[in-house]
Amino acid sequence: MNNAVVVFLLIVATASFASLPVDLTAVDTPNDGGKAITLSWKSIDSIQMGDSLIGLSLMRTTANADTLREITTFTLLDSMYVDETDLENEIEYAYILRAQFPSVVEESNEATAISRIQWFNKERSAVLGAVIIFTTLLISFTYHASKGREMFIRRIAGLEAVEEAVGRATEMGKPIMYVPGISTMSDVATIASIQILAQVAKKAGKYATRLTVPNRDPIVMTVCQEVVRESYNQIGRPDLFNEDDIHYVTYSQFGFAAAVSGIMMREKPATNFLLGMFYAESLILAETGNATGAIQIAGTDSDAQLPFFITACDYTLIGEELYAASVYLSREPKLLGSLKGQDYAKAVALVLIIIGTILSIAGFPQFASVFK
Amino acid sequence: MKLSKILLGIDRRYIFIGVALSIALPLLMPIGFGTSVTRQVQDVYDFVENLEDGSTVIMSFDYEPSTMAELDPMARSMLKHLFRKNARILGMALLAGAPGIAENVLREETELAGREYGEDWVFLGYVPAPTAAMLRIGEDISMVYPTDQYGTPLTEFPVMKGVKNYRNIDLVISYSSTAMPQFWAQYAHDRYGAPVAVGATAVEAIRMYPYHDSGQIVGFLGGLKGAAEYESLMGEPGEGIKGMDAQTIAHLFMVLMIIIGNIGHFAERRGS
Amino acid sequence: MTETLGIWVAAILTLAIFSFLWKDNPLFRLAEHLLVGISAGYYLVQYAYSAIYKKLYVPLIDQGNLLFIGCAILGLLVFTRLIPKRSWLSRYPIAFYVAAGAGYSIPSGLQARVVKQMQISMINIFGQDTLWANISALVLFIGVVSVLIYFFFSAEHKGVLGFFSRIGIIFLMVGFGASFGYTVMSRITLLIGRLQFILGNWLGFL
Amino acid sequence: MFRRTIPLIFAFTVGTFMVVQFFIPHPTFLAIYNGVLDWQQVIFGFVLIVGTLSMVRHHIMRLKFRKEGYQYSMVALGGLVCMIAAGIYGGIRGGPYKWLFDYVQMPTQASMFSLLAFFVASASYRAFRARNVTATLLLLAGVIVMLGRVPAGEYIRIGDFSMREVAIWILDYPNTAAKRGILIGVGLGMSATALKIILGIETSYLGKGD
Repeated sequence: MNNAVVVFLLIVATASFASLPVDLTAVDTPNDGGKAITLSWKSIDSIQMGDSLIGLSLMRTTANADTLREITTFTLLDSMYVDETDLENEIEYAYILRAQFPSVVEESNEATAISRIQWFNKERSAVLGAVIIFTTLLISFTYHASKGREMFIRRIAGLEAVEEAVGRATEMGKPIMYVPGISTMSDVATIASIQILAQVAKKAGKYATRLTVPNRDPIVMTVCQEVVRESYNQIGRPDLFNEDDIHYVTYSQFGFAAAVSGIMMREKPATNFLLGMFYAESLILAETGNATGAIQIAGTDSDAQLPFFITACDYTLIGEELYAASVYLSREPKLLGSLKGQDYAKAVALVLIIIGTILSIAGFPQFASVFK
Repeated sequence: MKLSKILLGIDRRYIFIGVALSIALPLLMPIGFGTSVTRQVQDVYDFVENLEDGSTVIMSFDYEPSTMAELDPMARSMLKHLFRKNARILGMALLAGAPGIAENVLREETELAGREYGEDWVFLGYVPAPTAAMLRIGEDISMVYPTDQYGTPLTEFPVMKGVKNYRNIDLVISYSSTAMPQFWAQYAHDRYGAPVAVGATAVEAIRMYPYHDSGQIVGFLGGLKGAAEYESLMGEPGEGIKGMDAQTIAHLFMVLMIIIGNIGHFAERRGS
Repeated sequence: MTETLGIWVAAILTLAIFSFLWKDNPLFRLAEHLLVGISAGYYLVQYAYSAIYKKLYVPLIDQGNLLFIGCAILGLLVFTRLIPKRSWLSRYPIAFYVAAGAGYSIPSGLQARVVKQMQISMINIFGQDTLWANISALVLFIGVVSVLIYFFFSAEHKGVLGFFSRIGIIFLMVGFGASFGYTVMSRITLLIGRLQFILGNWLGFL
Repeated sequence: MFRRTIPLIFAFTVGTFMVVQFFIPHPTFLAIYNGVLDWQQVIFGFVLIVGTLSMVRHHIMRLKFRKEGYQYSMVALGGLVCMIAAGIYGGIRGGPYKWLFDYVQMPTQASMFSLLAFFVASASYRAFRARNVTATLLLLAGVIVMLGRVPAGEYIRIGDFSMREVAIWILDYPNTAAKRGILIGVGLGMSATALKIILGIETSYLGKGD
């Protein structure tokens, strides 16, 4: 018999006569990518043996390993640990806690566990449910809309102003400035803004009013160029397109703000559209625009910037109104359908909030905890 | 009516001059207003106060120079507090413009507290792709930072001994002018269970309320006032408390302008 | 020496920016264009180093990871934007960039912004510690419900819906006012920072 | 086909993977996920180069046609060239690159940002007027919070409460309600748009035409 086996048997032997009553348990750490085992026990403090504790260490071994290994040490208050030290999946590990007291060393019961890879994170079940319900709603409404079913969208205040604002620029013979926010193309606000830009470009194109679009994000710039070019093509004025009017300024937030304010002061556009995702520069742009006497139509889903647009602009699209506006103006059936889907998802959320609140009041908070 | 015209039509330039003076004068001639403490700041303070001696804290500097005025004083005050608790500090930065600031704050404060680089603190530097970094620290911090800012492998620092991922971290603090703290809450706390405290600019702070209510963050310091509150809890006045005079006068000036505007508004309505 | 020069440059640029408050002027335009140029260069260099060099060059050339050839191709396809006839090729990298972000934001957006917010809204309104806390919780509940109704686009806002949507607007306005007031603090602090620099670091009055 | 259909299939594949991986903790998925994030960074790096070229073009055009203020375009181009040269020759950790950042870019940006202190004053003077019910609420909430956030707010009392307490209550309750309502709607809108992108319903990011 070699030493390793002796040691292993020794552990098993001591474990069966556990003198450290901490109820050590070991389980595979749930919802993870494997290579982790979660251990828990009653803290030494809680079993009132803490006064004389000198050291507490976690020991680990496997059936075919040749050593007993110290993994880490604890204080008397600890009661939980996740072991990730050189663990392999699908191997059984045995653990004991070893406590050093002035005259004796005592050991806990032995706990074993096998670490495995999980294929599904159960903590995210509610989110999965939400994704499924939401996807179904959205696809079915989009499908019905594309089949030509009539869908009602309420009027959105401020949208009539778009036409008026473009007309005003034409009368004054001054350009229109359109700022599609300063965020990236994966931001919904940016996408909504670009859909509105397509409509604004068509209206401006009809009167041959110059439209300038300064950009902070280079990807957004390329998309804006395409969209404006296409709008001009659709109304038969491809000659109006000037790539230079839709240009990249700088990626620096305040560099962008400085440049756009400068352009506003110099060119004095008759109308400013500030639609999309904005950050702190929102008020710099809106106040400068206000000082130049421009009509300003703003919209963002950034709750932090909405107050500034509300105070400094003539019309403001609040949050989701920005998304709805893009659909309202384009009237594209598929987009209309998805707005409907979103609306009904919101209704579902609303109903669930009300039900959840009533159940919580009635003493069933379990319902709410499903949404964790 | 003439009065209403004057009250309603004050040129913005006069307002600008008023703002400048209401800040410059108190800076040159301090007054000394006090401050009281909000629940959110108290929670952060208590959490730090209850940390065990020698805890390990990640301090992430997620702000750029434009918001230094608000966030530096918080970081300084909290560092002082953490060093009283002998905490080990792992400094990092998730915005490209942040490392310079982080270095300045950490160097100055550690020198004041007499802490050794590598023994008591370390500066890991900047990495791009913030959310990826937050997630990977959950696996293994050395995946994100094989070395510190200056190229020394982390394994060579005593301060990193036994620190692998969030499970060995007692507190994550993010100082930020962006939405970064929300991601810290979602990743470091929700996914990996690390306590997260936040130092936010006053603007971003308003978004932190829901996260604080839902327990996703320990608490937060909002703006210069948050720093001043923390300084007063610590009993060590710093830049936060000094700036509060100017802050107060400027707020009062703004309220005065609003009142003038409204008097004008009502005078006009009466007149018409 | 370089630091003193730096402080002077910084102070003059600060005043140049402030001069915009009076009116647009050549000094501001100079600072503005300088900022545009310098910052564009700054970000270009930062990303060239931290993205293209560290995330592409190092794994592909230094570590010989051939998978990154795909990444290099996607990256280089971006340059087809400069050739009008071939610019459609740039749709591949853009599709990758946008779709990856979009894909991740579906579950994470629903989790953080919808499911989580729903959960924390479902509380026992009448089970709070004090009467005042009960009232506050009720206000919060009515607020959330009515703001959600305000954002309901599928029906005309009349009758009960109209009533709640008007309450929704009230909550929105109070919220915006509060946010504005709260933000003022931050903005004033920024100016305190700048004036501390001008009065202290530059002029030495503080 | 290669111009529109395949890019959309490509987007569908990448997007679907990103949705699915959210629910799967398997290490292989995590590794691919991290790879995707890195590739996104690289693509952005290249796009930034193209963007910068657009900016250069814009200013060269101004110079070429001697547009009003074309001299300033030289400043912008000069700044760009200096910064790139400083980055290439002096490295990005110190030297002229850091100097330009510390003493030119940083103070200019911070000053630009601090203009907001002036603008909040002028905007609130103009907009915070009790014109109607909603404007009055905006005004009241704004002023209460503005005062409640500074130490002086502790000495002003409304009934039994100090201005600070009222401000905190407004922030904690009505304000949180408004935020939460917006957040839920925006979250749904965000996910809807993302879903449309993956399913190829929303294609404006590719540009119109074929």
